Amino acid sequence: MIQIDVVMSRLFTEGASDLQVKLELQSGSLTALVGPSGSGKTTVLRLLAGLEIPRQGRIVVGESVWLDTYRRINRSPQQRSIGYVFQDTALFPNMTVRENIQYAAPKDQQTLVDELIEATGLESFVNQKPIRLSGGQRQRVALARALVRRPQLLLLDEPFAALDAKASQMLRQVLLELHQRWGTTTLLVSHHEIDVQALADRVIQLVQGRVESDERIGSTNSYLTGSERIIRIEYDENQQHWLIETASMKLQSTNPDWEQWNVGDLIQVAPGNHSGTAKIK
Amino acid sequence: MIQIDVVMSRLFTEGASDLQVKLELQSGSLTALVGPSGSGKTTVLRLLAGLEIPRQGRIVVGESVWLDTYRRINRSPQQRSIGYVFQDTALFPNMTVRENIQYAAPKDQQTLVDELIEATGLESFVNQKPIRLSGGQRQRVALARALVRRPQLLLLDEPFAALDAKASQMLRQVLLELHQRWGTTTLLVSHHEIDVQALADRVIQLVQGRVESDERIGSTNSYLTGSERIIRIEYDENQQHWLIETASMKLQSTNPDWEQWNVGDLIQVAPGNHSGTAKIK
Amino acid sequence: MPIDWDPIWLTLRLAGITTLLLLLIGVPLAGWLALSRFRLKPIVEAIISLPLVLPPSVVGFYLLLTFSPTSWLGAWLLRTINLQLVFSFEGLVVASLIYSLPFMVHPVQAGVENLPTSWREASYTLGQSPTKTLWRVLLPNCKPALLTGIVLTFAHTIGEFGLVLMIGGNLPGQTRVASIAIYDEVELLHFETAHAYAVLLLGLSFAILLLVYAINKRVTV
Amino acid sequence: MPIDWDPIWLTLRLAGITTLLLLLIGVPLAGWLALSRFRLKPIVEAIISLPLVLPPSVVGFYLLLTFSPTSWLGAWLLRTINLQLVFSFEGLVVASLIYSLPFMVHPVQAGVENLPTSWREASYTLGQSPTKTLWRVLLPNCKPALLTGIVLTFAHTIGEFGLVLMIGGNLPGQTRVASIAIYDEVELLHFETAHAYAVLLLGLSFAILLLVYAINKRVTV
Amino acid sequence: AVAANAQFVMEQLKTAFQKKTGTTVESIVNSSGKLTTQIQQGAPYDVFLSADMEYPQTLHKAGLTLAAPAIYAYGSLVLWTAGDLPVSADLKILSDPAVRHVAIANPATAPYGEAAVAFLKSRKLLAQVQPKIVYGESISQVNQYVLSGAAEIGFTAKSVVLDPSLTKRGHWVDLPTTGYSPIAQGVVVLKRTTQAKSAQQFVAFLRSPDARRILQKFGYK
Ligand SMILES: Nc1ncnc2c1ncn2[C@@H]1O[C@H](COP(=O)(O)OP(=O)(O)OP(=O)(O)O)[C@@H](O)[C@H]1O
Ligand SMILES: Nc1ncnc2c1ncn2[C@@H]1O[C@H](COP(=O)(O)OP(=O)(O)OP(=O)(O)O)[C@@H](O)[C@H]1O
Ligand SMILES: [Mg+2]
Ligand SMILES: [Mg+2]
Repeated sequence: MIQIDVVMSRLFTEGASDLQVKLELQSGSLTALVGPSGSGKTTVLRLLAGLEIPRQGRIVVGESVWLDTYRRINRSPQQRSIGYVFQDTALFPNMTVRENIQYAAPKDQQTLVDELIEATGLESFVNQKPIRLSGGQRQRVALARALVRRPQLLLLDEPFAALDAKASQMLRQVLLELHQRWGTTTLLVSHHEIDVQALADRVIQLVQGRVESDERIGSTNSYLTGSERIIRIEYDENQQHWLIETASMKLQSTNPDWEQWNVGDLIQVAPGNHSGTAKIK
Repeated sequence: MIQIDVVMSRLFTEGASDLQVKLELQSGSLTALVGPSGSGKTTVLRLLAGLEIPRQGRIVVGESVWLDTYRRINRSPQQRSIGYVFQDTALFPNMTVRENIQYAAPKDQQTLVDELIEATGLESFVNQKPIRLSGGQRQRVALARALVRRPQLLLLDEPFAALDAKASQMLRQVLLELHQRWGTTTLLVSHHEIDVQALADRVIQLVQGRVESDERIGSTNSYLTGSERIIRIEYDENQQHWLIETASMKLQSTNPDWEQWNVGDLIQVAPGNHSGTAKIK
Repeated sequence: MPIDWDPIWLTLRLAGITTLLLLLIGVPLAGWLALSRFRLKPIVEAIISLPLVLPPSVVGFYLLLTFSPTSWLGAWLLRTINLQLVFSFEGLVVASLIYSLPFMVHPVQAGVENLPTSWREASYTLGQSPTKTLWRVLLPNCKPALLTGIVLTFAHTIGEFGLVLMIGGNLPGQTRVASIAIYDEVELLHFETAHAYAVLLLGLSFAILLLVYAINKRVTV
Repeated sequence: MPIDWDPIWLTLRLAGITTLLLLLIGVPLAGWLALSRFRLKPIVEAIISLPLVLPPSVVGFYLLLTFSPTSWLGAWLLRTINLQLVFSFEGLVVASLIYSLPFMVHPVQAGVENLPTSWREASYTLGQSPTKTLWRVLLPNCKPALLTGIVLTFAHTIGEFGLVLMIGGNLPGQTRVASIAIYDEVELLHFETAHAYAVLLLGLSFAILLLVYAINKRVTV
Repeated sequence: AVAANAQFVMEQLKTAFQKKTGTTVESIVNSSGKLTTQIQQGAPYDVFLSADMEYPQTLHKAGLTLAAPAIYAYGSLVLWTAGDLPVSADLKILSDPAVRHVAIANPATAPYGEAAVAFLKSRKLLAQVQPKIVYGESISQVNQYVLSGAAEIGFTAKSVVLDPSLTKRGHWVDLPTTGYSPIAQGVVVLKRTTQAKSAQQFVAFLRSPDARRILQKFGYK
């Protein structure tokens, strides 16, 4: 569980006032942070990363206190287990794509590096410097770099902004998979409905530095009803069947209707309505 | 009319090959350039701006030749009348928002500067340096800055990527208005369907540096049928009526059905089907 | 022995004028070097550093030969604009300019070269000339480099001495700058006076440098 | 008079060693100054530039006082590690280090300060220490500034002379560097030999600087 | 213009001359070699007091003087230490291991250095002392070496140790003039002088009883 309660002055469209955010994030949850331009989304991520220090506030992650202005505790960014995808990518110009990703990788994680390079579709560019990449390619490198340390808290600032529909669909899948596999808590800033719908189990709307709305979508329900979000769906040509993966299930079926499902859809295995043959592995 | 025919080597996802683009853009048209990440969209804009020099090629804008590798003509970026919104905004850090916009403004265009600041909703931030702006605010400054010289050719690289739905809707409206008012030829790179649909009269799809498809939507039709795209729609509380603006028309109506129209929709004033009372001003 | 303040003022004047002139000459030169894609650029860059590798008094010797009224250049200057560059304050300024040039040019050039190219490109696409781009966009964004140029030039001109002694001839009130005065006192084994001068010069320079750094900090934060 | 090559080699060795050591000492110092938010930073910055404002021979005299075997520091060094810093090559190196320090520190510090903060922040959020960030991310991205530091240090050490003459004692093969040799020849009015030395030194330095600049161009383009 | 080693006595000569004639004298101190070069290039000096005869001869040959150089004094050599080493004319002390460095002015450029080497040679000590010798640029650098303790012992001009401000610093011993020829010091009036009369007057004054007394007080003959 991550508890955040911070106050900080900022200039907003309506004039200078306080950014004042109080939140609790469930461990392992994926929360979307939305809101108009300049509403303070990036600022919240930076506060969590330790790149801004609030006038007053407290950030507690699980057992450990990352920040407490009263008790004068303030962990440096290095001491917080985070992965941060910056809005402007902030890749290191002197390093190639591989070196950028490898920079923070633990010694024994070479396979993860390779996996991430493949998952983000950067194989052809591993030896290029960032200056020779397109905007979308840069964003993919930034995502891979942020993931390579398996952070406890993942902060994503518009990670798909420069990506076309197909590429971002692919990356959403990668992200969801890793998120589930590692149980990372993720906070995602995005302007795009589709990201939010496909990924998040909670949507927090910021306006002028305040939380305007906070909805749990799917997830809470899914937790109660046993519904889960699809994180992978593919048709296996050899075995001639569909394959769906969620956090805790793997489902196979030869039912052609399964074609209708997409990544991010909520599904549940409900009793008695004979809609298909699902076998739980 | 703008004629482009360029060849240049580039490394693409499938390996190194040539970016080879041959296009003709109608003067005053608004063309969207779409395609997967790394397909060469930014490169095409940079070639037009004179920031990259192709291995061989020709760029002719109206009467004047901007580039001809055979005749060794190559106008510098300064000699091409362009406005360019960079994917990474490229704002000048030492200048405030107003100074950034004013930097290239002709002396007698103060009202235009103020108009653009207002249109992009930056009034509160005119005296801030870019480092203190949010991602979306920066993109709006970049847009205003590119427009202030009333360029002949407007090159927009994902100008709305960091903007939420409402803000980008607003800017699309501004853009469309200025585009029509000045008769600028515009080339827009965007990943988002909605931008493309609301703005473009032609969509060119690039894949691996080649034109994969080239569709004219709406505009050509609209030109033939007298249809026009809505650039502004609002409900006037005082007068209790709807107001729609297109390039050449202003329409008012008390018909509540008008609520259904959105910016970007094509409308025409067709005779005889009695769908509402539209009076042409 | 009482401290003679003349050399101190003379030194500060020399260092101030040299720094100012080098801002006017060296900064555009540095900008040009940073922006141009001229093929012989490394040669120009190397030439600018060359005066540094010779001992100052030897550079002074060559300048003396070049500017003395018996040389054609010296004679011409004297004849046409009545300017004598040896044994005069003007001569010290010219010599210091040549000798301190790399301290201004190199840091500023490095500063401009290290800026992201997209700023330059943005300014060009806005129809602005390289010159305007340099002054309005690039130089204001490399203040630390400019500061380095100013500090190194200023400090180095204050301490320069072999060159100044050679070309200036140690004339009181005209070319006897503080560094020479200290040198003289040390030569005379008047250590007390030398210490006093040194402390004074150090104190003044320290104050000036501190001011520059503090202002810089205020401006950038 | 035939050219004696000893002073030339000695000079190049001194300049090379000084530059190398300053890379090791000055660059981390510059990085620390650029990154730290230490309040007394302007004072440290000003102090680093101070040796510059005194004439080299006067700095040399003070170093002589500090390092002579009758001073406690000199005596202690001699006693414990049998290191004598006056009239020895090691002494020249130490003196050159002190005197050339600002030429390395200031440009590099300016270079690091001018980099976008987001790279530093990105590295920190990736859990990497400021030291690793400095060496792996920041310094490799300010090559022009490093180059400036190297060139200025190298060239200045070659030309330095007042200091070297003072602390070195002009011992052939040990502390008689090229600048002193030229100086002596000029002093003797042996202009021919002085010219020959000067041309040789200029030629060599020019070749080295050109090489440095050309390599740099190759690397960055 | 005054050669470095004559500067001590010059202070008093100046005052005496001023008292007698009412003409103020401005002395410009530098090494004989540099002064000669400067005079060749038109330095605005009136009278040149050299440390030897060679430099004035050179100027005379070049036709830059009004008359042939006149000898105004003979300097003599002393062995000097700032510590409490027992110095004696037999130079035994030079072989003492406590003496690590012997300071001598550069024999190539400074007449006192030449004399010191000649003296050592005549005593057949040169080969033995050679490894300990350090060279000063001029006699005044030798003085600084000795005073700072960097060199335990040094050969200097008698005029130095007789200077009132230095009489209490260490001790010295006269060296017999059998091993070297006393250093003849020449004076010339320069052709380009604007005050030929006063200049001649000053040269004449140098031979007057008043001046001789002062010169003798400083150990000149
Ligand atoms: N470094 C800063 N110093 C002061 N004010 C800042 C700074 N950065 C941002 N601001 C201001 O704080 C407000 C919130 O900025 P923030 O970057 O958090 O917005 P955002 O929600 O991320 O917007 P966007 O979607 O446009 O990126 C903005 O109005 C902005 O002008
Ligand atoms: N400066 C450069 N030098 C060499 N290759 C480059 C350079 N810039 C981009 N490329 C390569 O050229 C291809 C096209 O890049 P471009 O930036 O035009 O793509 P894009 O269509 O704008 O993509 P995105 O939507 O991700 O911004 C990419 O594969 C990229 O790696
Ligand atoms: Mg943001
Ligand atoms: Mg792009």
